[in-house]
Amino acid sequence: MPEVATRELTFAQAIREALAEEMRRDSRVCIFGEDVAEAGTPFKVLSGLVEEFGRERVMDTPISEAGFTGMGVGAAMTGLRPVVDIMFGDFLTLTMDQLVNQAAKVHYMSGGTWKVPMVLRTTLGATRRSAAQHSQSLHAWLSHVPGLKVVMPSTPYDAKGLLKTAIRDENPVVFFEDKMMYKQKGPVPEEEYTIPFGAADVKRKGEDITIVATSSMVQVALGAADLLEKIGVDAEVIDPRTTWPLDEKTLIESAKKTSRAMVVDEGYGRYGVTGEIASVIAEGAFYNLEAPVKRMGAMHVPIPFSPPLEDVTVPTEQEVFEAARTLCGKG
Amino acid sequence: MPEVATRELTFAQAIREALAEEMRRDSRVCIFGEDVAEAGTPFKVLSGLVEEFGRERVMDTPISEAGFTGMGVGAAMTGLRPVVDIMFGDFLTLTMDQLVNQAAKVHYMSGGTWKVPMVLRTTLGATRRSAAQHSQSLHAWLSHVPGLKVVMPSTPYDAKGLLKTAIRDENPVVFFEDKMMYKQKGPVPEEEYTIPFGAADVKRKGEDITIVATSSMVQVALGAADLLEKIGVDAEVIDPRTTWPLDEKTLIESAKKTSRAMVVDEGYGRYGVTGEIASVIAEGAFYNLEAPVKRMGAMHVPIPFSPPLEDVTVPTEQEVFEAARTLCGKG
Amino acid sequence: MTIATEQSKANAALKTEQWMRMYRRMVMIREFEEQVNELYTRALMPGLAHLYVGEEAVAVGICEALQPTDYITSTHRGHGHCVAKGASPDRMFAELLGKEAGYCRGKGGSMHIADPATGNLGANAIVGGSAGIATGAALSSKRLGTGQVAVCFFGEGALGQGVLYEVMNLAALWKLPVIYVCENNLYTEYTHYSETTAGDILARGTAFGVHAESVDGQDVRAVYAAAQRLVDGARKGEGPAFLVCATYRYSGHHVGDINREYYRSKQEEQEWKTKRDPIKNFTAWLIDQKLSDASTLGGIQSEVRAEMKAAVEFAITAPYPTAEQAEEDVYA
Amino acid sequence: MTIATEQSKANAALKTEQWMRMYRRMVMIREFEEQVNELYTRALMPGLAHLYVGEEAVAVGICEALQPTDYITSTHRGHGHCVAKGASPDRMFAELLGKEAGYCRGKGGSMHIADPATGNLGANAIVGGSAGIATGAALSSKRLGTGQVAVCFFGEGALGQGVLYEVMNLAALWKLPVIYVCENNLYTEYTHYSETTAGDILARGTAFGVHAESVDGQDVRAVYAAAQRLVDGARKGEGPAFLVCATYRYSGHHVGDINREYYRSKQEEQEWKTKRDPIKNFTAWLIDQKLSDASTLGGIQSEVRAEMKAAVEFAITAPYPTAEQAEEDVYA
Ligand SMILES: Cc1ncc(C[n+]2csc(CCOP(=O)(O)OP(=O)(O)O)c2C)c(N)n1
Ligand SMILES: Cc1ncc(C[n+]2csc(CCOP(=O)(O)OP(=O)(O)O)c2C)c(N)n1
Ligand SMILES: [Mg+2]
Ligand SMILES: [Mg+2]
Repeated sequence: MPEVATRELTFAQAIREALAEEMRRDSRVCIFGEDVAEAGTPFKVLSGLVEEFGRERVMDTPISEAGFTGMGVGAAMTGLRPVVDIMFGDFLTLTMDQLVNQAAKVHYMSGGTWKVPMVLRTTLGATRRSAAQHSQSLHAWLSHVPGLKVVMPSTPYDAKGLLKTAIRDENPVVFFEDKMMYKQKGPVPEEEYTIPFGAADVKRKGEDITIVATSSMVQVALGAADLLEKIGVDAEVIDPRTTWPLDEKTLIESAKKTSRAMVVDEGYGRYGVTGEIASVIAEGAFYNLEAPVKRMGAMHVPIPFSPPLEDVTVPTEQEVFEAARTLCGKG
Repeated sequence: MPEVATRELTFAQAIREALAEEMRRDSRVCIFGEDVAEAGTPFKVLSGLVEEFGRERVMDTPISEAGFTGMGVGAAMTGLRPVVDIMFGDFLTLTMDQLVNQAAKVHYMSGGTWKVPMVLRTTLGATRRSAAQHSQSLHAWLSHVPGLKVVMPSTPYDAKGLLKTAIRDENPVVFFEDKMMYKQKGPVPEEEYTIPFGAADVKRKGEDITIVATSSMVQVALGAADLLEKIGVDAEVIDPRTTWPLDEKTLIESAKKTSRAMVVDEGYGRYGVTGEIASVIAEGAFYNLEAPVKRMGAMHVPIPFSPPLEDVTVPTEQEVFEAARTLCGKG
Repeated sequence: MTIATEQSKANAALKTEQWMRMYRRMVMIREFEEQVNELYTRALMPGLAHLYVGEEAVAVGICEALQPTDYITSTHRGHGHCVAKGASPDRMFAELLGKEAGYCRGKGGSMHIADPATGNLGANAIVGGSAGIATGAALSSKRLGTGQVAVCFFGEGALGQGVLYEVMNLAALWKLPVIYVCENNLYTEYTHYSETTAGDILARGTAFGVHAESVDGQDVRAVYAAAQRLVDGARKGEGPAFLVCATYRYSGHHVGDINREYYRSKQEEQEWKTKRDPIKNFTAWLIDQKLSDASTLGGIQSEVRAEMKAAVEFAITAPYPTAEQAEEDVYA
Repeated sequence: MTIATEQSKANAALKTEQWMRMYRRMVMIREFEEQVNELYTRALMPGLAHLYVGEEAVAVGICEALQPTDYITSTHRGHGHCVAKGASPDRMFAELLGKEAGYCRGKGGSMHIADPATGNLGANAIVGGSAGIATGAALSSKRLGTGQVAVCFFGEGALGQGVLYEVMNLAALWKLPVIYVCENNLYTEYTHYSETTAGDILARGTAFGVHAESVDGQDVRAVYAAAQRLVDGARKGEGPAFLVCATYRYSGHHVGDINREYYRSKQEEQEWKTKRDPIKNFTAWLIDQKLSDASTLGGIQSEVRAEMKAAVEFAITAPYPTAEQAEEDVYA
């Protein structure tokens, strides 16, 4: 992080500030989605925006995820810079045609003539006691789709800088916010800044093991790193920040250095993000690895409601710690 | 394959025979989708079924993929065994909510009380000059979702046996057919048979390298194996047949034996099936592998229309051959 | 006394019994929700819940017209539908608290209660998400010749979801026995429905070939009468229907939605509560018609309250599932 | 001669010019498709194509009412829309053959022709897939105050897709300048629309607050008149409209759909071709009104045919893109 004057903001405040700044900067930026105006979304992330920018730029929609996402595509092609709000990541299921068959492909199919500078903001993450249809982390699907960019901030600082970059990007960007993180605080510079896509961030330097973690799992990994330190294991924690573009180099170089790697992501462990990143590392650092790359993701079950069940479906600090310890032969 | 009387059937005929047999066996089995009745689908896979089973059991629907997939879920819960037809795999985008938030989760969310014995048949595969919205292979998405089973036959024999198993399964099953394979012929027993899920099939035994290939890529891998034989490399070609459940054991044992492995799949190479399978092998056979597991999937671009462009987006025999040769240090 | 009079007397008794059952069910729903709110304020409930208070006449009026084997699908605001279809409160509370004794072994929670024994195909937390399921159940009924009817409950917010029109069209084409019951409580979360709903709601049924009508959702007798007619028609093979019920939720969108003035006035809430309360008005009618009296009805209320308290107690003391159960029930 | 007469004479000349332009455009579409079919039969075209023959009056009548800067979205059966909006045939043919000179550098093919220069947001191979895009373009127009109108072309098959109703509702709520043009050619692939469409088509607009009307899609003057009125209204801020055009495709669903008897009779095809051909009938009218004569019109036809042949030649000899281009244009 650059050495500048900072304040503590929550994750939600950082998002809001990014939106407000971009809306002031560029009158084409507008927001639409369900209960985004006066309600400011159920998570209150957008509170205050409609008061500043008016209902012409912060627009409540009906419960029509496919419809208004499609409108986002058309609006983006024709001069607006829409930020589409999909309340829960689980509802991406309803927007897949618009996102994947339309937004992601327009530029390519038109031979590069039309562009879709649209941002779709949505959430991920479990442990909110919301059960199987309000707890999924479906970013792997979008990362699989050429034409989309996929952003997964893990701190208020990253959230703000990455969202500003997303809004300025000429392509459709899917921006995932961990809903359990909205109240988490962190330093954010007073001055304007942006963060480039495809640049992983080393959240903690270390020599003994590389832990790649995304979004909600970054704090978990950092917590595990603290526990590891106590048993003399110096973990490096890396946050790719964008799953696409993916900063393969930073991940591979770290794994080469430490010779051991884990990947922790809140999406399902199977056919998801951990498989891709583990493969990239296993291939790129093959001759340096002392042990197989360890993957940890959500348990391969729909997320259950009951707290004692839900809690075992998502990787925890303790589990990451133990897996890392085993990987380092200290278990 | 068991030693019994066989005939040569096309892939399409094998599918049709499986459906006809199951519909005769169980009057609850019914089919619905667009142009499935008299037209027998644009691929003519279902020709003749409406004549035998009538319009009560082979039902033409409007162009409402989400709607009739949802109806499949409800019908399956309440006593029918629907086989839902989604013409092109690209249209899965429209059914994701019904498949993922409903079909896949009903059994779990209801604590095991309701079941969804539904089959969704659809297609995958490029090189048909159909451009970006009619050429995708999106099976990775479904493989990522707990509660679904995902089947990817590569021969008429497998297609028939696996489809019969799918129809008898008590869970939602997504069944992917490579549309370029419908006219391919192969031996199919006269006698009834089924093929269990989660049992990989060794399509070719070999000692020097393991090539895991799915669906459309199995023939490509077998072709590459023939080329490899000519340069003295004895390739083992394994077809997992179902990506979920996945027969990890067979894949890992083969890789342990050969010490080299490749994964070839027509889905996008990024965040897809190859990442998962490569990770499973890299982890399971870590101490036996002489080289990193090589992955080959579709190029990370929307599928282009123009033949010389489209042809380079999908792995070919020659490319698989060359990659395998390099992996074996013979390149 | 002629046989005819005897018959009509018996009918009247039966009818009274039915009114009293409907009364009890409405009170059950209200008391149930009362307890839910308390569980929330006492921080005993994981997550949130969407209360059905104020809308009791809809669920009860509709379900009274159904057979136990008939199907329903429900919503995020689903407790009322479950109770009206005959679910038992103790297992419902257990589910809300994530206990193993719950209807879904704790896996579903408030928004996913399902119960094959009462034909409840499940509540759904995707707005409009159960339209396909209900229509598919009607398809089964028709193909298997079982005579069952399926009722799809949804809030007027679901009118925004295209899938609803896709399946209405199909239900009309295939003449399926399904009733789409729209609970128009005026709000979708924090937005008045007039801001999200253009055109004419009833026409959204008829445009797709589905017979449509509206009813005062606060009048349980009117809802029941309409439901009976439509359910009978569907059972006879006349095809689907769309019933729009004008109603109101007294509480917030969910238990945590306390400050509501930015989207609706206290006065509006007050008016519905005082003038259009479904239980109050039904009580007055029962007494007016001499079908019951204040003390009997009060007695029922106390009984139900005690029953609910006991059910909550049961749920609170019931054990959680064990962690290993997380991996069960993924596949049948 | 008074000034008024002079004015009206000038107007008449202008009007005649316009009719002739519409005639030429219709002929262009027909001749274009003729060539497409030939390319297919000569095995020169990769993949398939969906011919617009028989429906020319719809695209031409609508697009005549549009400004070059107005937007359209198109379908899998999109050649007619592109030509009517002003695309040049040589680059269209090049696209159909996958050549670099094509509108999409060969990446889109028949089903994805797009062209910013003529406001063509692109054809779409997902049935109903462009409804959101067109409506979003109308949102841009309204917010940016550009006065542009967006036209969303789709076949009646798209009436099965829920997303259409989602965006119609939004367009009505936000009073967006978008015209939904339904080309009802009676068939969705191989199924008559009556088997897939319940209720009333026009009501599917009005139910969502969208003004709806229907027109004879074989009569280019009627289509143009309706389009002019609706486009004007939209441009003035009166909100969206839904126009259903009764039309017919002469050929198969795609070039390979040759044996069609199992879903429609030769007699039906013959009747449309002889009695309701849009070009034939418009030709007769032009001659009858003395706005043109047979030889002039025949001359245009020959001219257009030669133009199309030259365009095909251009496309056939144009180079393919190089393999490396496959990786270009994924991101802007
Ligand atoms: C597809 C989808 N979009 C958004 C939501 C979030 N959400 C939950 S309830 C609700 C409002 C529903 O309003 P309505 O259908 O009128 O039901 P009510 O709450 O009034 O009973 C919304 C937007 C959701 N659950 N599902
Ligand atoms: C979502 C979707 N479902 C199915 C198809 C396959 N398909 C292509 S064209 C077509 C029929 C379309 O009929 P209609 O909209 O009436 O247009 P027409 O072909 O008659 O011009 C179908 C089903 C598709 N392209 N997209
Ligand atoms: Mg409501
Ligand atoms: Mg049509």
